[in-house]
Amino acid sequence: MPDETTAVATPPHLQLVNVWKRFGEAPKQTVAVRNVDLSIEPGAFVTLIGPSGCGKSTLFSMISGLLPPDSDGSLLLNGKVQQDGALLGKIAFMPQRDLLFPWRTVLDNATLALEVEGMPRRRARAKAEALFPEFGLGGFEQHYPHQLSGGMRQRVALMRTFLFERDLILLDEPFGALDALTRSMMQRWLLDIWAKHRRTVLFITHDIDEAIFLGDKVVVMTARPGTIKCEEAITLPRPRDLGVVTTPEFMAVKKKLLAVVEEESLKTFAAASP
Amino acid sequence: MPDETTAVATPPHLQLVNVWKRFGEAPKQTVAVRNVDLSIEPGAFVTLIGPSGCGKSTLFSMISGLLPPDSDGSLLLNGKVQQDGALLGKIAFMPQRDLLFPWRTVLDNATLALEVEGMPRRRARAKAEALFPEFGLGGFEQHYPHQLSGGMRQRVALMRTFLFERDLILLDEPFGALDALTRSMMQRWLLDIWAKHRRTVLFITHDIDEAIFLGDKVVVMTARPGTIKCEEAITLPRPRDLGVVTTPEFMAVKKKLLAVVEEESLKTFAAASP
Amino acid sequence: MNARALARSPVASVVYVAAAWLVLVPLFKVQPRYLPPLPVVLADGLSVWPDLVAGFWRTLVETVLGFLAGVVLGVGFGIAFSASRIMERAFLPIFVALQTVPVIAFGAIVVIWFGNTIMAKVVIALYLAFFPIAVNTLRGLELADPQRIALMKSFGASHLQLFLKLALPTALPNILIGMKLAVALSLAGAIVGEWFGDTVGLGVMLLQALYFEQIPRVWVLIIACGAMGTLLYGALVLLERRFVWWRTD
Amino acid sequence: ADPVSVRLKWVAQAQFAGVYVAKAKGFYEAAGLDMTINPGGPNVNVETLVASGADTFGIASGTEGVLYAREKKLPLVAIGMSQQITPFAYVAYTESGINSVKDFKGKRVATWMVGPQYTLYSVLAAEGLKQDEVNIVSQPFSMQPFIDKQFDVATVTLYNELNTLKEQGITNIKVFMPDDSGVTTQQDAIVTSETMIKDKPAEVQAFLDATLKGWKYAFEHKSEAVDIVMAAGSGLERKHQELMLDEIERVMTAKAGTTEGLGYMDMKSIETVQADLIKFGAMKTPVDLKSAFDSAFWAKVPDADKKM
Amino acid sequence: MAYGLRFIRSAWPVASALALLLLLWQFGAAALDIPTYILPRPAEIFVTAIAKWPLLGDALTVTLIEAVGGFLLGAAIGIVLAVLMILVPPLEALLMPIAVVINAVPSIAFVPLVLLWFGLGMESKIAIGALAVVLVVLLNLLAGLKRPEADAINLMRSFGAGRIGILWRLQLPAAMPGLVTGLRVGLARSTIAVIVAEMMGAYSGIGQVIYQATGQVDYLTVWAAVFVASLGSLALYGVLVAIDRKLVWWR
Ligand SMILES: Nc1ncnc2c1ncn2[C@@H]1O[C@H](COP(=O)(O)OP(=O)(O)OP(=O)(O)O)[C@@H](O)[C@H]1O
Ligand SMILES: Nc1ncnc2c1ncn2[C@@H]1O[C@H](COP(=O)(O)OP(=O)(O)OP(=O)(O)O)[C@@H](O)[C@H]1O
Ligand SMILES: Cc1ncc(C[n+]2csc(CCO)c2C)c(N)n1
Ligand SMILES: [Mg+2]
Ligand SMILES: [Mg+2]
Repeated sequence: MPDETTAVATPPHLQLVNVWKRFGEAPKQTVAVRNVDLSIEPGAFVTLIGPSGCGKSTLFSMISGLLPPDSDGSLLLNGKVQQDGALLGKIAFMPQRDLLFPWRTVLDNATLALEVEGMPRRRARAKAEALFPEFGLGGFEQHYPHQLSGGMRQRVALMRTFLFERDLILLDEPFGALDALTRSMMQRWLLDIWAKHRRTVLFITHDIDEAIFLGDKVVVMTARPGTIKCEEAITLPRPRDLGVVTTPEFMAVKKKLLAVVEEESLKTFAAASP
Repeated sequence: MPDETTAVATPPHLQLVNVWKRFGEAPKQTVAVRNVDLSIEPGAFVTLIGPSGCGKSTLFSMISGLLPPDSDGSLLLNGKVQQDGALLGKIAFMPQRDLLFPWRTVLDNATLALEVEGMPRRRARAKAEALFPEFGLGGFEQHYPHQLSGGMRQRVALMRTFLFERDLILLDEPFGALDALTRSMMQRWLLDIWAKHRRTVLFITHDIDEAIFLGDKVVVMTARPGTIKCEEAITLPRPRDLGVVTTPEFMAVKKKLLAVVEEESLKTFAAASP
Repeated sequence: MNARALARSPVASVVYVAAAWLVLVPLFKVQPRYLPPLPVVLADGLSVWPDLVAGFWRTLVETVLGFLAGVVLGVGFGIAFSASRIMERAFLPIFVALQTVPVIAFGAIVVIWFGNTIMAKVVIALYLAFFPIAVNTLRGLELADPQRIALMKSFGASHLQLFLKLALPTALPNILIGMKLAVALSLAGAIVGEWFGDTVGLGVMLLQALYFEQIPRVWVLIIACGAMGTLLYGALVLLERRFVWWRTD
Repeated sequence: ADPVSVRLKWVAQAQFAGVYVAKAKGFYEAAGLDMTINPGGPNVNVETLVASGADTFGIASGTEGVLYAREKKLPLVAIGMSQQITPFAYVAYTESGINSVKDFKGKRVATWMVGPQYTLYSVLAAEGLKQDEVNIVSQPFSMQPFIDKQFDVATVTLYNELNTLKEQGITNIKVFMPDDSGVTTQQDAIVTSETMIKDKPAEVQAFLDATLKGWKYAFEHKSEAVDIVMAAGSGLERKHQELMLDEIERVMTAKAGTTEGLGYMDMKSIETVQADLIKFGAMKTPVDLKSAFDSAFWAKVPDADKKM
Repeated sequence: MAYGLRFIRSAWPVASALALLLLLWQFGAAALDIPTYILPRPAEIFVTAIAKWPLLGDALTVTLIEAVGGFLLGAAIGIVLAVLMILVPPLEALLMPIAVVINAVPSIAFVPLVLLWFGLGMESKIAIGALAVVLVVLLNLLAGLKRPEADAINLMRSFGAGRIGILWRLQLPAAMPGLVTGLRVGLARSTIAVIVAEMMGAYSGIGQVIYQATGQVDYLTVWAAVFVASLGSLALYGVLVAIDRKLVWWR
């Protein structure tokens, strides 16, 4: 597969070739990610699902450059092999836990990435303030994280990621703590942004509906040690609205994916050892 | 309404009368919960939904005795008014953040509540170990929390709550970080347990399907300042299986609740002030 | 790879310093009274080797006893302070003030009470050691996450359980910092304690070296004190690596 | 026998050779004393420890120290004085142009501000200088500031600092002795408490007998005495101790030390010192010298034990 | 006015505890008939402190200047070292053992050397005060800087933050409580180190007063000096606590 890159005119935005990740030493070793091959085209919206603990977050850590993949495989960005850590600062990454800083106000948490980039504080704040109503956080600019609800914290983390404008965005269950409607509002808002800017998005979710509704392609991972079980292209027309959920195409894809995921999830519960 | 309590034979398991919670001082005050009246019958499975930040977790903190309600209202357990903190130790409470202790292994995190109760460590461990496969955590007994995925941590927190056997169980988005199938397995497992032991369950979720599938009654909260918007009794026959989701009754309830929740969620995004 | 690890080990730093001392002192012709050449210092150390060994052991015993007593007392006060704000407000400032009272001021009383016994040294080592432990224990206990406290309370945890299962593990990393500071102070306490009329110990030798202006001997004793302090510190680090590896978030 | 102890004013060294010898040669034991020798140090105050009963006997600072203690109501009694001439002296570099105490005028003169400063004041007064004509500063334990010429004049003890200077190769110095200006302050007082004198005079007598006998033996067997001292202290330098013992012998056997015997108390010099201390404001009221300095025990020490 | 009230509210526990201890001491000493030369009574000490105020006040000024100077210098060095060690990990491996060795040697052992190197004036006291502070601050700050969990550091890295960015925006704020603890302990240590150094050689200062008075069996003056020094360091501590409130504001 690596030789593909030389053949095509525009290389995939992101390419994973035989990526592995093992934790710990031999007798107590956990293989988190195994033999992952994946290509993501520029501007694509790819969603990733898989059973809990299958290695999705680990995969993201490797893509964002935080965790070196084991030496077996490699990671390519725009066709170029990336050395350890080379991807830091090139990808907007939202981790699964919100990781807000307790000593910063909500506003200053949101501008964190901008500050790191060197934007003057004044400008960063102005830029962030404009987004607060859109994220349903109007009026909470000067609160501290411990004064927010779980869902509100998650929205602050998402805002922080969005203010860090990068071509490739990794979102790890960004809507996990949101109620159905806030969630669907955020989904539509995300699709709007994406349609406007055409950034490449990789999106982890545990909600199959969400995965289908948002994605150009749904990637399903197997139970741990996680690898790619299958990829499903979603051809539903865009722009999509909530009604799409009840269309027969949607139902068909959902059924298919449900079956695959169920098979994998059950493995987790078959008295497994790490 | 308080006079009801004297009239009925068996009082409600839990009753909230004009419960309020305000944070901070006058000019920057956030009213989190406002005028909540709620009765929960013994053995009922009540689910609670509402927009993000509407005060659900705050309500739980008050019920579990961690946060005193403002002096306007009162909290009754089995018909008896509960003074501040009197409920501590009487209710099994699972908070929204997993709050695992980093210095304890997964197994020892699970047995925490049992240890607090004074159960000998050996017995507590034996009891917990038996549950690990059921929770899809087999083989992870001796891992530490930082070695787990988000969903696995949540399952440990849930296990910890379940081992603390109390008549009233409060679960704050217990399945928020689980993939669809793990989630549905855990749901069915929860219903089984509940059917067997008939404990009273109060369950926060942001998933309307989940709320309907599990509940005897779905309580919907308004946007902040949160109060009860409406209560919807769910008369779907039990035991329920996944198929119930496609029945017309289910669909009808869902439609109704969606409309209500949507109305409230939108309020959050109308340039609000705290 | 192993060579690299060795090059970064604590032993290596000591070797670097020794090498620098060996080379730089003759190179810059540093006057011996500012810093004598290393071989001179080593030779002087060898010339009093038996006394040095005997002194080392005696001082080590005093230090360890005083340190352990300081840990007990310091952790005890740290706990009392965190349990009661009034206690903290009332007594912590007094302890701070006590830190300024030179041992010399009450040394006479200590000697009158304990004579030339090992207890006199232990009491003085304890007096110096307990303060950093108390402050760090207090700070560590305050770090316990309110939400975790709430969780424990919801399980009906008693104050004791809250303390043992949550507050103490949260505070342990900080307590260890306090202990690492205190171990050096209890060594200082033992040394000064020996100045109140003892006959054996590094402190006695140090006093004599100071009085007789034997600069190489002063350096011998500085090295001996440093070695003992580092030994004790290293033991604490091992303890920490083994038992207190977590971070409190 | 009751256990008793003697507290020294400093760490083990030849300054106290007599005490160590008396112990090592069994003189104390023979006198029925179960003796422990407790060394001192910069933080230890012999007067307090002996007055409080923590130690039975002591080799305390000297004339001034005993006077201060009595003025502060410490029940302390001197029963002998080790050093017969002032053991302090003043040193200046030969090239400094200071040829007599009179030349201290306008110079930076360092001395120990723990008592010996009054000896300096007396010397200055005896030479007709006023205190404020001289810039007097506190001298640390170290001679280094003097070596670095931070002071023009420094104070030394004849038995220690002077030797230290010599050992460091500093020979271009002049030494000014207080006794040459007619100022004598005896040092290293042998003390005990009023209680002991009242309750156990026999033990006090035994102690003084054995101690002076120890000194006599030490001066007669210097090499053995140094051996005994070396064994008592850790890491001492033999050469330095030998020099110290020589000097100590000189100041202990000077003047009445030979004519009257070791440990003689020179009441006249004591009276002068007290008068000077009152003059300089160091003491407010004179103390009863008869009860502070009790020569009765010394008088009963057999000549064989105290006369060289 | 509001500030005065707050001060009174936070000061009354110390004041009453202090009063209680002093009363206990005063009457305990009287009851046990402890002579003045062993342990004077607080009232006598107080009277002496006032009577000798011209002397003690001057000495205290000198000592406090040296203590604060040493404290500031030591804290600055400690902070810079901790930051350097975090930025350049090999430096930590190299310097930490040396720092530990130096810290293990009682400051008193360095006093003669420092007097030799820096003379009898203020410089040597400031140096010894700084030495007493450096490691406390270094150790506490370093531990604080290492407190943030790997996930939070990773987040910053994913934003492209370098070591400095992570240090400034994540590690330093997280280390504030640790730093403050270090400063608290360090302040007490610098004061005592300065006093001890003054005892062993100085032209003025509380340590000299104590040293000279001890030599003259004048325990009342010794204790009066100790008392005045403690009040002085208590005042410094008060300032530090106020700073602490500003540095760790988010709790
Ligand atoms: N530091 C670590 N040490 C050991 N094992 C680890 C570590 N980090 C992750 N793992 C293991 O790797 C596996 C995959 O974890 P990961 O967080 O990637 O799962 P996930 O797919 O994101 O799950 P979830 O949906 O529950 O968040 C898990 O089994 C976990 O136990
Ligand atoms: N300590 C606090 N101080 C100030 N405001 C607070 C505090 N705790 C909660 N709040 C506010 O109370 C409101 C309700 O919070 P709560 O956590 O109960 O929401 P929730 O319904 O659980 O939301 P989610 O579904 O997002 O978890 C929020 O607006 C929050 O900002
Ligand atoms: C800090 C200090 N003070 C005094 C002396 C000198 N000294 C030693 S013993 C003694 C008492 C009189 O015999 C004196 C003054 C010193 N070396 N260092
Ligand atoms: Mg994950
Ligand atoms: Mg919540």
